[in-house]
Amino acid sequence: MTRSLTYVEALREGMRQEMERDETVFVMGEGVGLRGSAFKQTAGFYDQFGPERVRDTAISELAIAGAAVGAAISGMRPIADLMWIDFTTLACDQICNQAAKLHYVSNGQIKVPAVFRATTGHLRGQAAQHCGSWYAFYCNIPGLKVVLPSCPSDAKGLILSAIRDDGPVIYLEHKMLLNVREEVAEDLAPTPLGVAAIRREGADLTLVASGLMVPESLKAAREVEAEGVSVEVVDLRTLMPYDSECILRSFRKTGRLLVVDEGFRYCGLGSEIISLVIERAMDYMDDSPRQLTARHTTVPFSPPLEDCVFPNSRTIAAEIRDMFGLVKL
Amino acid sequence: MTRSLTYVEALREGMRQEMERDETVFVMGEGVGLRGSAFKQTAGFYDQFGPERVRDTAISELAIAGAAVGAAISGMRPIADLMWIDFTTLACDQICNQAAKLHYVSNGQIKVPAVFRATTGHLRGQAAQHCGSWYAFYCNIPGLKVVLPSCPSDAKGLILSAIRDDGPVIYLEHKMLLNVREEVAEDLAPTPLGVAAIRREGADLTLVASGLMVPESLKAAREVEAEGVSVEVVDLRTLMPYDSECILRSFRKTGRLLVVDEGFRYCGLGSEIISLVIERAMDYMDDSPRQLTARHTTVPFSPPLEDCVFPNSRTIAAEIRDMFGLVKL
Amino acid sequence: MNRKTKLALLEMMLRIRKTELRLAEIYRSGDLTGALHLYEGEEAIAAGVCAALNRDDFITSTHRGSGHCVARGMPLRTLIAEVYGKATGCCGGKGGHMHMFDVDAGIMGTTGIVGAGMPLATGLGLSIQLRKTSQVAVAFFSDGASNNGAFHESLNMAAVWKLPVLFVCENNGYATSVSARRSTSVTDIGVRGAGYGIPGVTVDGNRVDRVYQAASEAVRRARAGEGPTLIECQTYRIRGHYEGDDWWEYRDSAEVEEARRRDPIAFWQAALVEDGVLGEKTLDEMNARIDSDIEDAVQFAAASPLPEPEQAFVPAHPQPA
Amino acid sequence: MNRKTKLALLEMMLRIRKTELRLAEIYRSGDLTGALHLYEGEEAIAAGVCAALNRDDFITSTHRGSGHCVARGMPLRTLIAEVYGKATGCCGGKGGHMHMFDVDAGIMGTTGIVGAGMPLATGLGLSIQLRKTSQVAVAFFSDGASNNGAFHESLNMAAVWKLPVLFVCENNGYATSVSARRSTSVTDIGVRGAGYGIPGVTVDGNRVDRVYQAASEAVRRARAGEGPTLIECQTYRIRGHYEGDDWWEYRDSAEVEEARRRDPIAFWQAALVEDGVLGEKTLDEMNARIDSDIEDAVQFAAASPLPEPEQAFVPAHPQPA
Ligand SMILES: Cc1ncc(C[n+]2csc(CCOP(=O)(O)OP(=O)(O)O)c2C)c(N)n1
Ligand SMILES: Cc1ncc(C[n+]2csc(CCOP(=O)(O)OP(=O)(O)O)c2C)c(N)n1
Ligand SMILES: [Mg+2]
Ligand SMILES: [Mg+2]
Repeated sequence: MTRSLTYVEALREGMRQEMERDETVFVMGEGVGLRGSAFKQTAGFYDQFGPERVRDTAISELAIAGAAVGAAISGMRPIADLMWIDFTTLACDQICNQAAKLHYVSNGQIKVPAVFRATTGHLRGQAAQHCGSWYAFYCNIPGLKVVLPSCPSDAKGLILSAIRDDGPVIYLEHKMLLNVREEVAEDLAPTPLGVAAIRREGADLTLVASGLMVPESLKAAREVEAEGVSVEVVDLRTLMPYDSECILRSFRKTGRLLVVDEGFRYCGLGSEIISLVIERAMDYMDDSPRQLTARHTTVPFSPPLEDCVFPNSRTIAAEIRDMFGLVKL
Repeated sequence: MTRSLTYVEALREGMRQEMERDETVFVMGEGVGLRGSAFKQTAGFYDQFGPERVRDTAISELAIAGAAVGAAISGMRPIADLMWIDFTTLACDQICNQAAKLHYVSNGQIKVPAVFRATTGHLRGQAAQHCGSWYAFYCNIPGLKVVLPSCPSDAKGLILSAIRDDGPVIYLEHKMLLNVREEVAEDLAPTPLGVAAIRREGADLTLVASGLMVPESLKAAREVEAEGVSVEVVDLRTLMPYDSECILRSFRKTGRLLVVDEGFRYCGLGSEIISLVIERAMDYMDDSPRQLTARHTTVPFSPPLEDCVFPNSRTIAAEIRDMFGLVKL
Repeated sequence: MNRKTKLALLEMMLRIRKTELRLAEIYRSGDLTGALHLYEGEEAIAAGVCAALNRDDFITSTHRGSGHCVARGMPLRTLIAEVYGKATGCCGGKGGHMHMFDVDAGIMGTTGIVGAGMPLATGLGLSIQLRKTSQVAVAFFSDGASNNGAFHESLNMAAVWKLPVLFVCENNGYATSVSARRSTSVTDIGVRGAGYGIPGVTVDGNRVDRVYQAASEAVRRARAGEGPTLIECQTYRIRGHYEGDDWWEYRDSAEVEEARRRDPIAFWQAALVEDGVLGEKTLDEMNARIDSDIEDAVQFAAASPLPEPEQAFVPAHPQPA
Repeated sequence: MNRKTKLALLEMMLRIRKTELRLAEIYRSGDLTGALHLYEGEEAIAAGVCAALNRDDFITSTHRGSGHCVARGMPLRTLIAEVYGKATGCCGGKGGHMHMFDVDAGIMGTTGIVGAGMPLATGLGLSIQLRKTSQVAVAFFSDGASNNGAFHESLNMAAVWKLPVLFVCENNGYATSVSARRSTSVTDIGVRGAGYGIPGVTVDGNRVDRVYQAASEAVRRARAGEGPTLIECQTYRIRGHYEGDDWWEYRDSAEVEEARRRDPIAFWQAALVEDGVLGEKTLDEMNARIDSDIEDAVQFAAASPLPEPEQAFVPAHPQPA
């Protein structure tokens, strides 16, 4: 059965189903309990599962992450809500130095099936410390997986996989997508980790994106189609380990690459994907790969300033036109 | 006057000269005082400058970094020693969310002339939590500069610049270079930030490296020279903002690129430099750019395992031979 | 406390309250963007503490910071313009309500990272000690922040070095929806001072006289080189966590009503009337002054231009050519 | 305490001491790589605390962790082989001295990040509470770690949820070269318990009986659902921070000599002799048993193969194809 669900409802349903199915799954974080989280991600959980498995915490990011790791290595499957990826800076020691490493360094004695959730991306007026898309750091650290759904089905499908995975997974939720709606199956199969989705087939350009940049890119792709450019849109879904095969397959077909990323440029995901195709499929290249990322600045508050920072369908379309020497009609 | 100094002596001399010249400069960190730091970086400072300006701290990375920021925004020039880059995970909220942003978000009212020092790179047997080269994260964050000297002169020249700079600078010290010696001028001019150095001229390949990877690459370059490959070695010195002009100039000449990086691959510096040349100088490309980085694993303790993880002159030479279709003699 | 101070405290509380309520009104009208965390009901703390400071002292503040900014004398025009995201705001519209700076007023920033102001204030205190001035630094924070590692590390560092810092905990009972009861292991956060060998005092944060007194003593200690003080001011967050947060399963409205009855301004006003310090005329003049300042500031802010787009990249962050 | 326990405590302390000294000797011979932080002089803490635990309880440890591992019964063979980086080590040579795990012995890791074991132990306690077993979790850490945010956040969380956790602070007076006096704002770290509304006890960490007693009471509380306890055990770090750290401007050798006179093993041995519990024969047997175990382990470790290079990538970390 499918129903129309929003992204946040789909995420919530995924978590709920896993909590019903597996009693080792529990949720902890600032406000996940009585209030059901900052964006209602866990609305209703407190009543359904009780205070033991739906734990409001203090503002103690390091202990939240560390306690999740401690619980994970002893038989539980914690979901730790760190609220905004911007605040994971306070938790990242436990994520990067413990969660990521314990399985390896213990020579496989220990597993760390923990999910670290956080919202990511910009939202009007959230300004300097609430618009981070700092996943590049986590993608760099061996031992971590990072996912970012772009639609309700994946919001659900990826949380199912993240919870069931035996290693630590950083699950990111895009703040601008929370209320996007789509038909979602009640018995949806988990979205496999490490597998991208072609959201739109095309012949001329491989456009790689994730999160909010996927719908923005699709909009841009529809726009330029009328101008004769056929864009294939690859939704990464898993940022690490990303689906190199899917990207390369598409690139071998189109010979052109544009990575659209809401994160920053330097040592970011855009540079990473470009270097992938260059190192592995240069012979197929018809044109310089490009990236369109957030501009290299702290995120300003005022709307006209904020509007200059992040890619959107308009700037994406403009970039595509520029690649193909088109003039906007 | 020049004298033979080790890397750590040169760094120390740079800090000492700045502390003598400018009384707003001071040092804080775990063990910087009586003991003169883990690797004697501040040996003698406690006696010379006294406990006010040479401050032993508790193991409070977040407060060390935050107090450095607080001091920096009110007229001081702190040098905060965070010991190992691996521990900066505990301090990075203050580095990334405060130090990096305050100048911008205050609309220029505030300056943050703070230096965050940490050792980086591997050293025999330091294992999972003491071999980090996690600078890619800091390179990603707008507002930060990151430097990593490869030789004693730059150890001194870059610390002079880092201290005098009006923004936050992350100054990294490579543990394997600390005892490397070279002639260093007593009145050395600061090494400008953002300017790379050509350590060896060559016609066939642009090899970009930093820190320990520079001497390792030079060794490899000498080796393959006998086999007919002329390698130009670019020492980044500043990882952010890196010297794109120097890299591009060299690449336009050689048409080939190999980035050798001790950090991890994904969203790392290697991918970044590759994407730079691809986006900006593809017409000059004669061959697929490549990167040789640390392998994607937690760093193991045992020597034969550790030996598999990081690039060294042998693996660099092998990579170059592979690029040029050479067989090792 | 002399008459002038008494009246000044009242006027400052009123000024904060009216500014907050005016911002709430503007917010409801849809003219503002972003999250707005208001300070209604906690005015006695900002007013009481800041009255004990000098012009050149420093403060660091929180996401709920406009009250502190008003108390430190940030011009209402630049404050309100910043909330509007205007070019004339204290940060040219770059910061917004959660990131307000005014170096002239010693406001070293409101911040969006809970707890982050404490290490900064510690560093300001360190800088004061090193520069050998007689300034003090104040970190405002709330109960939620007192459970963060930043609190512990800052208090320990400030205590060891005897830094001139006031750690002012505005215990308003909640951190978003999480009551202090459910997240904070002690009832009186002041007791945590003992863990650092420093005075930890707990005062009624709705009594501006007591706050002022505690802050004055802490300032004296700080300036005398005796080190930091932890001052817990117990109060209550009357409004939602942010404007538009009307989703209140997590608390009883009875609790809020009860707290409203302990209004700090009503209390102080009554006390001053009783004292014979405050007459109707004085109060009317006070209100008129404040209302006109706020109106002026709102007009100014509303009429001010938005920043030009290219300002997004000024100041520029260092990046490769 | 019965005779058996008394002797077991002595034997365990001796076992730890002799293992540590043997490691020091091997280190000096140049056969080991990496940093080796030894535990000499602090044996009463690991022995006393672990004697109060059951086999299925958990511990997290520090960079100075081999003593805890011995006390928890990690086989000496796999322990010493790990320090040698051998394939037969408890982590196949991947971890080394600073990263030792033995899930069967409830050793959830020594760690190279100071303070990091406390959040982990809190999570182990949480898992115990959720799984409704009667286990407890112990976090060992030292004075230096008690100034880290991890301490504060962990104790607060454990206190609020009444988790079955023992926070055992081995106050050995130093964090590398930095004396507790110069970095820690209180003399008795036990007082910090009050900041979390939990018992904070300070005991002589060189008195194994007192440590055992304090730990037993804390374990009882934990198993009874009464929550965590902070136990400060005051001791002294006799050796350098790590082996080869002979660079001692930061302390007086007189201080070290004085501490050596308060040796926990000599004290307990004398007490047992006085008690009539320990005779020469028993002691000789004990020593012989330990010596032979250690010799066996060292032989085993030395003779074991190094791991094969391809083991560097096992277990594999997820990465793009
Ligand atoms: C480090 C961090 N964690 C979480 C948040 C999200 N958040 C914003 S305000 C808030 C509650 C703060 O509570 P408290 O410190 O008591 O301040 P109050 O809102 O009561 O003034 C939270 C959890 C944040 N901004 N920063
Ligand atoms: C987070 C972190 N900061 C700094 C270090 C470097 N370091 C290793 S051990 C140590 C001192 C630890 O002191 P303490 O906690 O008292 O333990 P002890 O050595 O006395 O057992 C330091 C600073 C580290 N490993 N981790
Ligand atoms: Mg609060
Ligand atoms: Mg210690």
